[in-house]
Amino acid sequence: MSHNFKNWPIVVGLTIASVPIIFMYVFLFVDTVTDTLPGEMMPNRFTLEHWRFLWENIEGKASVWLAMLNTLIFASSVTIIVLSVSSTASYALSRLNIPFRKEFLAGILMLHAFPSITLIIAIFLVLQMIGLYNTLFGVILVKASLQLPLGIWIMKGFYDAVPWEIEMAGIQDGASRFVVWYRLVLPQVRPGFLALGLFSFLEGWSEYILPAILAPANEVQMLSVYLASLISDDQHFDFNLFKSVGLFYATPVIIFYLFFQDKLMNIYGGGTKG
Amino acid sequence: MSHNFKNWPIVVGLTIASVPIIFMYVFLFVDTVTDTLPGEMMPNRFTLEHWRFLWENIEGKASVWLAMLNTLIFASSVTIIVLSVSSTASYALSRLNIPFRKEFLAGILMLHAFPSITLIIAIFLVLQMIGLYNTLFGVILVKASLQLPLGIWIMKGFYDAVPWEIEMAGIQDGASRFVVWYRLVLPQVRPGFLALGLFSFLEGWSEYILPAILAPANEVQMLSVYLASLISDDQHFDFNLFKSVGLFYATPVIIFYLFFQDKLMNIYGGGTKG
Amino acid sequence: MEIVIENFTKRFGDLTVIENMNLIIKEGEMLSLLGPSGCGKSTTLFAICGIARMDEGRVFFGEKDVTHTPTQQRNIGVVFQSYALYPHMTVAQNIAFPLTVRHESKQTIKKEVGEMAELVHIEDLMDRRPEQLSGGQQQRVALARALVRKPGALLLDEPLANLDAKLRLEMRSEIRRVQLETGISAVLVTHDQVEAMSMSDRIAIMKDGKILQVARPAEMYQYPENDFIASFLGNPPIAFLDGIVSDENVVIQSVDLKLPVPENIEVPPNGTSIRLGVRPEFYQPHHPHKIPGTVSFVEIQGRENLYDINLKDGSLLRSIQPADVSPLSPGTKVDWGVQPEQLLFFDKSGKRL
Amino acid sequence: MEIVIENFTKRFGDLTVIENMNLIIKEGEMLSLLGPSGCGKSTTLFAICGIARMDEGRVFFGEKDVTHTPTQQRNIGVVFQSYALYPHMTVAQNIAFPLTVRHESKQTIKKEVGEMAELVHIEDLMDRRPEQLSGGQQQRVALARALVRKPGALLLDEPLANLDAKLRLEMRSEIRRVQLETGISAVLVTHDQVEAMSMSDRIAIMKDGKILQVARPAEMYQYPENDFIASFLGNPPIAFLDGIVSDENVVIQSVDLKLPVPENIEVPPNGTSIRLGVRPEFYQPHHPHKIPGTVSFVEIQGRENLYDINLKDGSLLRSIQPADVSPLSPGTKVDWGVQPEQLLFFDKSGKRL
Repeated sequence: MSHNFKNWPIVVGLTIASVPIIFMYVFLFVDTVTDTLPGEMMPNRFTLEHWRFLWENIEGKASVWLAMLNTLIFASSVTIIVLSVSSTASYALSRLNIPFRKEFLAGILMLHAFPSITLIIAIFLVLQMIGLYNTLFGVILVKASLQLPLGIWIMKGFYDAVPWEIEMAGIQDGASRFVVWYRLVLPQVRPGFLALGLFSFLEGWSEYILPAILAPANEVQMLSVYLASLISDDQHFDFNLFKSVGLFYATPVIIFYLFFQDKLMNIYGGGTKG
Repeated sequence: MSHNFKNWPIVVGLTIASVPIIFMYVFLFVDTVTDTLPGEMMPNRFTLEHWRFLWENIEGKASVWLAMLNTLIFASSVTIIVLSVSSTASYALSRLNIPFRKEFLAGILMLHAFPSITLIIAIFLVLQMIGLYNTLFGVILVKASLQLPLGIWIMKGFYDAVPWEIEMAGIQDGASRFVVWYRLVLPQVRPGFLALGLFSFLEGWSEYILPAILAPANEVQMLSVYLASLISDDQHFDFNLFKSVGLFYATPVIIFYLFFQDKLMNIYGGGTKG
Repeated sequence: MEIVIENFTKRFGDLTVIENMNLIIKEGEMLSLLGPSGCGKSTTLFAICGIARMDEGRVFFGEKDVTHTPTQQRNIGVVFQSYALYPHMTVAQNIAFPLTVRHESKQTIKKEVGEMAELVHIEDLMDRRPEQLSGGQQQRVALARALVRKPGALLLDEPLANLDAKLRLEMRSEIRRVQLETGISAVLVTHDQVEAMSMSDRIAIMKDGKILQVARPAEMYQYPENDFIASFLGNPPIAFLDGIVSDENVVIQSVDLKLPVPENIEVPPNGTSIRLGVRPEFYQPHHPHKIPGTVSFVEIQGRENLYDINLKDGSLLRSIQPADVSPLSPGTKVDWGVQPEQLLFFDKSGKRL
Repeated sequence: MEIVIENFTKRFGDLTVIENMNLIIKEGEMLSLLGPSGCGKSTTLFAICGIARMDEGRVFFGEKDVTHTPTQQRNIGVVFQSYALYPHMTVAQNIAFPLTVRHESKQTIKKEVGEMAELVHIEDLMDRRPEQLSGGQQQRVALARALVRKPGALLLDEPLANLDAKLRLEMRSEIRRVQLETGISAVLVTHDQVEAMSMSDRIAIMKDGKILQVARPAEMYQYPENDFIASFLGNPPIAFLDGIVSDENVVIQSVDLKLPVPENIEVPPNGTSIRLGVRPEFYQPHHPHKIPGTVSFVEIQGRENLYDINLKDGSLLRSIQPADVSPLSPGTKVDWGVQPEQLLFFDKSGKRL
């Protein structure tokens, strides 16, 4: 049908919109490996000084590698919890006649979009009371429970797309409910499972507010907090260092995306394209 | 098929999981209209003192009503921009054979999940350079562009679900491409359009980081920033006042959700249930 | 295995879908449950295999009461309308699944799967995935998977609904062949009378959750118990004329026709309303009792021509005749007739006399 | 309006879907494009209405070259396979849409929509929405919408594919009636030979992007130009036997049969391979040249019985015979025959002699 429509204006428009963003990232990278004299636009020399945080600790701060390890533990644990809970809970929600199912689903949705800032103070108090303040474990629990509603919704979409008859055929073939789920249904929601896993990991990796408020101490600090603490440190604010750390922090995400973008897109297909 | 499965354990489990949350909100509300002596658990008297911010300004801060107005303008403008751009752009993406379409869609998705904290410093500089720092207009533009990728993806899901033949029938009936879009296709993605509108509004209403960094001044302050500034004010921290403002801020969201949850659910259906 | 359904009642909420049904599927026979959609035929099927619960009544497999036996232990093979193949498994894995669930040995599985594949002629497809198969091949795989456990009975839920016309013809005889070769009792659910008539030993015709008649196909076509059955069976369908009994004759005023009541029918009292069923093969040029009309539509079917004839009161009769080099064209006046012995006589309530 | 397609070629990338096709749809006739899926029949339809671009060739509506006229200005009514009704509009609004797009006056619209509704018998449904309609009713609405602009031609893309068997029968004659009443030229795309044969004035049978034969239905059934056409038309389908010419006879060794070549066929030289097409109605008990076999499957169709007969070399012949109270059962040996004058003779390449 393409000859009913001229599409070059759209291509031009989209290109114009995307170019500045790519440009910005290129500049960001160039800035981290060069020095620029104050008041000038163009860099005047190449340097690796802004990446020194990789091999030495910055005064008053923990090692960036510890922060990276913490972030890794945080993102992985959140992913594991979200995957295991939502792959089972959403199957129940998709398939069983639970009373108040509809209300429960609505509730899940509400929780997801609830402004987290109003929740956070209550969470802060609870964590302090049960002694999980400033621990990775506490902030992992909180992040996982905030991620769960979306995870359950996404997985439910994928489960809903699995035909009812396949499960009945499994039962008919003599398999128990558990075997049906594990061997017949789960393989078919694999695209959703993988996408949700990636998504949760990236969400965990990018999280800032929760660790900033609930686990600010040096030994449990995550990369996002580490990065932000560079700004708040007014006396020694090094703008190029900040950019380098930012790039260091963002690189795994970019790589992840480039590799797994097709899997992530499954989430937006909600199972229909899975 | 329900008799193949006992579902009471699930009901019990879900109830146990939800009760604390409801409980927490009830307590939150009770706290805002009572006083509790230090060290005690139970409130001892009813008071409206914590809600005084509604009729008098708190020292050093703008009126809460001005903050509310700002939040309203912010959320509405973001909604309008997101709706108008994504309803047109995603139609083009869904229907036309644009070169690099797949790459562009992947790019959009990448933008959406990119850790915003690494972006924000660049945005900060740009806004300051073009004089939009500390203006509502600037922060609206930024929020809208960050929301757009998701909006385009969601609307594309709805457009994809409209059968190709309906458009061909419209063309066949003598209608121009524009009339086909406006009179035949748009009415069918209405559920998605409404849901995206609600979603954008609520997202705008809840946004904290962007206004906090890009528009912190009193006269453009939004409710989330207003609320957060209550904590950071170490000298006069009034915990009950904080809770009341929090509730004031959250109430419209809760009401919105209760009224429109079914429409919002359409987003997760991605058009298939629309 | 003989299957006996006794006083089966099924309700969905307030709605009673099936009321007090009794049915016996004999050892080794293929029985069709035939009826329009919503008549409860699939519900009956699912009650037999245990997917749907029975609100009242019992099911026996042979002597054994299985009313409360879980689906998994009933050992019934089911072919679902969508085939419900497991998309992530190969054909061989699909067929083997019921056996692997039972933890049979590898040799046994391989042997049984091989035998089944041979039975349904899919030896060459064993490593393919379901999406690489045509509809007919998927059907065969589903059949093999249903039969690999050597079930007591085979249930088929609209097995041909998703196939195109050519494949439907082929699979009709294939399914029947497999059923006859294995000698298994089978229940076929369908809304297509051609399928039911051509594939089964007996047909149970259903309407609104009740079984109206159980009979062999040819018998049901020739001696339908009521006008609903008469109109449901036969392609092209039967047409009806309304008349009144008058002195051993049926008078159809609208078309000025007076027909003697055949001898084998007891003549109802004068004034009784009668419905005459006229099948297209029995409204022919050379028959004696003429009913004139005008050709309104001609369907050329190659071997035969089907004529729609408008009568003067606006009602319609159909006539099917051997193909002719120059078929009549619409608008032609014809004077074709019927023979009372070939017609079906129904009373006011629809019951055949 | 007469439609002329001249040297039409269509490619998708490297794949040539249709090559150099020529076709004329005469004023007022209904022409069927019949063929298996993927033969290019829908592509041809979409080229006529302008949705698909032609890579080469031209389309004329009467005298006018419309090859480069936009779809909107061609004024062609199309009924899509899915009907493509606008789900958010009522039936009346659906039918009125082509007129409102033209900014006709309210009175005109009301009048025209009313006339159309009357033509297709949906006067009572005007305020309903598409999802409240049955398949047949949706079909009628789509037909009314396609015709309301008084288009020059009507194109139907598999219009009956989404209907069940009963409705298909009804809509077949309804569509034909509407086409005859309006006298509009129409093109019907279908893969169902029964539809094509029963609805159209002429059939153009297609395979792999080429038109094999254009003829009237009865003519095409009796005189197919090749064996593909012979096997595509006819239900139950034709069966084939392979033989060799020997002294004015065709010898089919596998079943020990020697048939004289009929007089109207020029006898090919000795040793030539010949394919014999045997239609089920021409393999009958009373025919002289016997081909013995065993009944392998009996389809009871009420009015008639269809027998599948396995010959001794494993090949299959079909025979259709009038219904009998006691049909033969599978396994019975039969000695039925054919008459050479009724058979179709094809040469090695499949061309009819």
